Amino acid sequence: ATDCQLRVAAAASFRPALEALLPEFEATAQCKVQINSGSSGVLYQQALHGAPFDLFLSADRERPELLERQDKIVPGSRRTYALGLLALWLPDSAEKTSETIRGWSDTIVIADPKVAPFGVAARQVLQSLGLWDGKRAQLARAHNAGQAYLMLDAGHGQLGFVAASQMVAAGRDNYWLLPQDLYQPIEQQLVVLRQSRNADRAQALADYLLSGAVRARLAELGYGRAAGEGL
Amino acid sequence: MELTLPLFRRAVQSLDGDGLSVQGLVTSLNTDTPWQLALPAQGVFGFTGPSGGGKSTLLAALAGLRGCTGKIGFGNVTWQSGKSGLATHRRDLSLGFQDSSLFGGQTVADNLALAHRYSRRPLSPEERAELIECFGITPLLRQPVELLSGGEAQRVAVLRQLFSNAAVQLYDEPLAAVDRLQVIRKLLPRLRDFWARHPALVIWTSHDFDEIQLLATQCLWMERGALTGPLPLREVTRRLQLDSLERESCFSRLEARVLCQEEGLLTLSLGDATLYADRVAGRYRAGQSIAFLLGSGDIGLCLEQPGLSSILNCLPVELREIVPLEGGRVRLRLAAGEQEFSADISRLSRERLQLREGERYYAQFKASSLAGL
Amino acid sequence: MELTLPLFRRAVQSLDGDGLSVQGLVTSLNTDTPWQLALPAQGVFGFTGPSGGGKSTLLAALAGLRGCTGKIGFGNVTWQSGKSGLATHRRDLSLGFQDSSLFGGQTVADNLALAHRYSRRPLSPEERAELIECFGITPLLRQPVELLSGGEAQRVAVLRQLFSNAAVQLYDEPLAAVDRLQVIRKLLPRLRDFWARHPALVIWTSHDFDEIQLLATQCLWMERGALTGPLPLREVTRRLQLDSLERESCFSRLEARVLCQEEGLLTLSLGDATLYADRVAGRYRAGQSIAFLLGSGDIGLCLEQPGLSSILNCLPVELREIVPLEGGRVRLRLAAGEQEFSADISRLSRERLQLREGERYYAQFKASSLAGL
Amino acid sequence: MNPVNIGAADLEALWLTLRLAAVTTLLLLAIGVPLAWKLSHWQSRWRHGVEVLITLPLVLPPTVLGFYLLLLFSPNHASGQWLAALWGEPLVFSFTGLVIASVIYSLPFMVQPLLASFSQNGKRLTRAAAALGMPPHAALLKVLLPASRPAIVSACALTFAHTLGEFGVVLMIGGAIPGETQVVSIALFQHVEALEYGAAHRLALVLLVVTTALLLLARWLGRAVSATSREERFMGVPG
Amino acid sequence: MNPVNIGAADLEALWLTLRLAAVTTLLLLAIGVPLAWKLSHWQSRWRHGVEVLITLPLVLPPTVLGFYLLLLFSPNHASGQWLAALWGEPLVFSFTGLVIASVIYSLPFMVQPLLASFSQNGKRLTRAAAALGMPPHAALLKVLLPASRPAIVSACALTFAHTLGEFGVVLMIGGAIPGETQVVSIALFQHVEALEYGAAHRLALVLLVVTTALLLLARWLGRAVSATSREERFMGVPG
Ligand SMILES: Nc1ncnc2c1ncn2[C@@H]1O[C@H](COP(=O)(O)OP(=O)(O)OP(=O)(O)O)[C@@H](O)[C@H]1O
Ligand SMILES: Nc1ncnc2c1ncn2[C@@H]1O[C@H](COP(=O)(O)OP(=O)(O)OP(=O)(O)O)[C@@H](O)[C@H]1O
Ligand SMILES: [Mg+2]
Ligand SMILES: [Mg+2]
Repeated sequence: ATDCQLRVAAAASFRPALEALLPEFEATAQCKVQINSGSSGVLYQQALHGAPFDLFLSADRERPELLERQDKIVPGSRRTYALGLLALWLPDSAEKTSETIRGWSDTIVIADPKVAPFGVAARQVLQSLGLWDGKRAQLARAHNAGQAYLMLDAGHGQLGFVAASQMVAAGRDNYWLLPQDLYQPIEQQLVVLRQSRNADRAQALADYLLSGAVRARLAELGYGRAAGEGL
Repeated sequence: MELTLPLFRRAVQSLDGDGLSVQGLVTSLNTDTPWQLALPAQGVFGFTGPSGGGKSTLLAALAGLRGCTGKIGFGNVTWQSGKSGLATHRRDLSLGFQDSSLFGGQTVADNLALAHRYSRRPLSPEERAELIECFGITPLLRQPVELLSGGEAQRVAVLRQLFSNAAVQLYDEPLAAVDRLQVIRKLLPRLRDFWARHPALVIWTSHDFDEIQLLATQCLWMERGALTGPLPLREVTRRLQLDSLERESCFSRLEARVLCQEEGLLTLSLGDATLYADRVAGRYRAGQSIAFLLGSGDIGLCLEQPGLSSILNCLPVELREIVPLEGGRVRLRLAAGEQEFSADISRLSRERLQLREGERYYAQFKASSLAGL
Repeated sequence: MELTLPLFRRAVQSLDGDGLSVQGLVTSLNTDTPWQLALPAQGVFGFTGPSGGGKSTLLAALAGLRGCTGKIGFGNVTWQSGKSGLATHRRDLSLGFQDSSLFGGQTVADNLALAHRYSRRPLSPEERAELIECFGITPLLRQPVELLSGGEAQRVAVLRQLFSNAAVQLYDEPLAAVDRLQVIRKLLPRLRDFWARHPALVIWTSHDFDEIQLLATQCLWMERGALTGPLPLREVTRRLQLDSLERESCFSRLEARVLCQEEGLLTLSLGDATLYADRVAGRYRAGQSIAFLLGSGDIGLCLEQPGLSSILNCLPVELREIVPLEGGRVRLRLAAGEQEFSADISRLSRERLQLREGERYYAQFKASSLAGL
Repeated sequence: MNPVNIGAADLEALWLTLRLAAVTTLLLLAIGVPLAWKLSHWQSRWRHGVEVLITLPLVLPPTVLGFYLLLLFSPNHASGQWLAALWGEPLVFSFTGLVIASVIYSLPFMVQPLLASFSQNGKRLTRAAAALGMPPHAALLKVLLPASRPAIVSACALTFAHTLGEFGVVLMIGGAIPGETQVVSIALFQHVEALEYGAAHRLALVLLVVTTALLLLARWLGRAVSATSREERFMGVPG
Repeated sequence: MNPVNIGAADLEALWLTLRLAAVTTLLLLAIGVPLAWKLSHWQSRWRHGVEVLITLPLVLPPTVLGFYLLLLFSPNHASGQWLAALWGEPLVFSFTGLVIASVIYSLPFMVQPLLASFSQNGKRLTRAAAALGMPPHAALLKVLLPASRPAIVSACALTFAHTLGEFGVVLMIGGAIPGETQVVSIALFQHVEALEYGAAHRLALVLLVVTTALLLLARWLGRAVSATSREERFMGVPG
């Protein structure tokens, strides 16, 4: 029915992927989906304070968990829909090894570890390599992964941590997909919100996003496979 | 049954009653000398005094536009009592500021229309048109007020106040920037006529004593925060002199009876003497008693009845007193019958004529010296 | 070798040369009647005419503050040529606006200090102090200009312009809001003295003809955008009368030679006659030639030399012309030697004395009638 | 979703933004004029305090201001329940909510210029009006406003422009629902975030052109009377 | 990372912000006063255009403005290379870069109030000054500025407040380097995002209190002369 309408709150970084995936769902489920994208932190606040979202696709797992704890979601709807993968933006000539970071004496752009999940992951990488304390002075903190990408794209830095999905979306290949043992993969979770007036459809969309076909597409788009189904 | 008036016309306040009474009015200027004033509900009063004396301050206080304490009442309405006062727009008055204060961003016509619209006693369209014409404003109606010349702005401001036609009209040096000729020949006569038709209490501030003399018979005087008045004009002239005894002439007020008035010449009798006046604006009946002013500088003194001269008036007088003035002059106090007046002559004349107090002489003055008729 | 001057003192422009010359000056007001004017480099000139005539417009155009085209030059400097002109502050002039335009947000002292600081010919500290005192500004020095009364503001504005002491000084109704007494007794004499000591070209705009007569010997006239002048004052009086023959008295200018000055009394000789003046402010040398004003209303005419009278002056005259005035009066054009002057008498006197043109009479007037000394 | 021309969603956002800015400006005019007038007359020691208070919406980062508004409007709190009951619908994520937020956020832009203008010549004009028997509201409407035309135009232009560019507050309490709460500033930001630079440049250009045209129009309508004086016409200076 | 009191990092951010706001305000004063003065005298048809141009930084969402600044400063483009060469160090991520961005962003806040004030009485005063032989710069400094004190205070207060609250631009080109580019608004936003509400509330409160105090101080310093008139003292109205 055409009167079916869903509002999805999606992390800004996931928006391009979502836009690629949705048409198929809209066609089969006969339902229009509106994307409301933004920073996960902001979306969380909004969901908490009465925003009319049906589904919340966060860029982390912390905020969905919080919503669950505050009893704002349909019980059992919290699932990991993708793994965010960290990529290292490199100069074209540079080698794709940790030595490049070690020997780098210029600015390193990262997302702010204080607020951005990709920033936390980047810190973990540096810590694993034992470089965190040594390289700290060289770090230029962008607010989030998106802005880190904009920085690098505008040339304000030649080396930096970004999301792999961004590199794929932009069709660039000057990156090194960091080994997943250097950081805790970024679990991106979704929840169906309790205040949804259309919880069935929302659940259907969630199921679609968790389906095998979609997971395969996501891998092409620069996301990792979740370690296991669900939690 | 009452007719419904348009909303913006507030009830017209009765004009009879006690007039304006000011008791113990204190502003920041006159903390030691509270102002007292009692004026009738109708009449035109001049207002003058040295620059910086406090005239504008008093007018603003009367209008409730300046912090003051004391009591002000008009008719049976209390305007101010202690620190609290009626809002300016609720007082049946209008105040024209020294700087015209036209409403910017609007045309002359807009300014006049606003005054008319909020008037308590609006004028008829004919009268408005006629006033606009008389004040020479017709060609300026569509002009933005910012572009008016100094004198034009003042004329518009006065006109605006006439359109408002309040019960109490306060004017603060309203025509100081208009050429005298226009003021004396056109504006002042028209103003006299206006207030004759629309009686009001008018306080007319000016540094031009001629202007005051042509409009008013009494005058307020403000000097260094001290208010006196209403005084007869003569008294004000005296004040203008006290400050400067050597100054010009002083005017004395004399009364006489009308014998007849022929075209341009008024014949009067004062005691046994016949007097002639040839600068006369009013119309008088035979037998009527009238007052006129005589300037002390316009009078000459002779020992004997003088021969044929264009100086028409010759009045037998008794010399009562001789007061020396600064600058080689003396002032004589003369009496014609019961009436006293002053004449100023040079010390040289006094010596030549060997004048003595108590003796009788002849006072000679021109027909044009009789002022205020 | 040249001394270095403080940066802000610009070079003093030479005062000799051709004076001010204005050729074909056109503003929005007088598109059809371009203004022509030629004035010497020194001297005081009155400037008057009906309200809205264009006086302020001319002054602003001279100062380069108003769109105009034409040619203005002063000395050997071109101020305006065609559409392009020298910036105002580069012209060696000062202009006082009709609305005083004091610098807000500052005290009176600040305002005066700025004028002094940017003066091309700064006054000495003593002279400044003396001027401030004479203008009655001393108690106001620390006052913010916003709080000044109308007359106080005008006095500060004039003082500011004196401190600036420019070669060309334009005044636009500068003392209209100051009481006449102060103007006539203190300010005008001080101004005359100032310009005697610091020669400059002064244009003094005023609606008060007395003021102009006390300062200037010549006058510019502006009426409906048409500029005439400089005219002798007599001519201006005539213009003022033409418009209103019945108007009060007119003043005539007469010249005489000083015989002696004793305390309070000045003795003059005019032709064969001796004249006395007893209201004299200035100091004069014996033998000096001086000018004074005689009001037409102050003169009486006699057939014979009158007897002893306090009217000290008696001048043999020839009656040249009799002009009837409105209101039962006539104006006589009299000649004493080469000098002409007017006297107003009543028609009755004229008939009684059977006055005829061409005959000789005696003009009688008081010692106090000689004005402007 | 990589339009060659400006997309339908962007057009919708543009239209919504203009509506929001217009409504906000009008509302603020209605609020700001009397407020500035009262303030300019207020002779109390509190006046400075209130003036600073009006400036404060500027001090908080818009997102934080939005956050506090979000808390205020939240159905989890009494305030939000009360407001929703009053209004009949929740304020978060609605056009009404956006308008309220914009009004609060842009308040200083309207009030400050008006206050400055009113303080400079308001007293003199109000006195002159009262001295002709005009009651205060008439003095404001018929005397002060016509005389303050340039200040009003300037205040409205600032308010309008600022509402157009408003971002943080709207993002917080409005989100980005196309056609309802997605204003141009958010659409533009999202284009940048999504690396759609072409769309971003185009939208920015359209926004700038439209705004410039509107602001020029406003100035032209509100130009001061004296600008058309005889003298300026004489000198060939264009009005 | 959940301080009971306001943390050292927040204090540092506060101090940085105040410095940034002060520097920006001073710079803008130096730029805005002559600019507004020139504009207020400019009798050309272009004047309206330039006035609108100055308003435009308001129209673009701050983040987008920041994005364009990012492009402008970019070493990939000639402009950025030139600027970096001129300045000797990259502008992005530096205090200098923040100052430049703030100056651009807050320009309208300084210029508009000044322009309004200068247009209202600037012409009259400048003429009066010129008519006493004062050259234009003296007229501006010694006559116009003292007379426009209230407008200047108001403009500075607006600029200062707006720079304090600035967020988007700084976020874009400054990032959040503590002590160099992390300003309060960003710290505050990060507290909110990191769900550290307590710290957010405290920091917001400190920011508001400090700003209020500063703004009140500015007003007190810049109060109009006439506020201390004899009359007001007489009526017991506090200055
Ligand atoms: N608000 C004020 N605060 C302090 N002093 C003031 C204030 N207003 C006026 N004054 C002073 O009070 C005195 C009286 O001023 P006022 O304007 O009443 O004089 P005035 O008689 O109207 O003079 P003028 O004839 O020059 O207009 C002046 O010395 C003036 O400087
Ligand atoms: N900028 C302007 N644009 C159009 N008309 C103007 C402008 N300025 C003045 N006027 C008009 O030009 C005429 C002359 O004005 P001006 O101020 O020069 O007269 P004035 O002789 O100084 O008069 P007053 O004695 O009343 O001061 C007036 O009618 C006035 O309305
Ligand atoms: Mg006064
Ligand atoms: Mg004039």
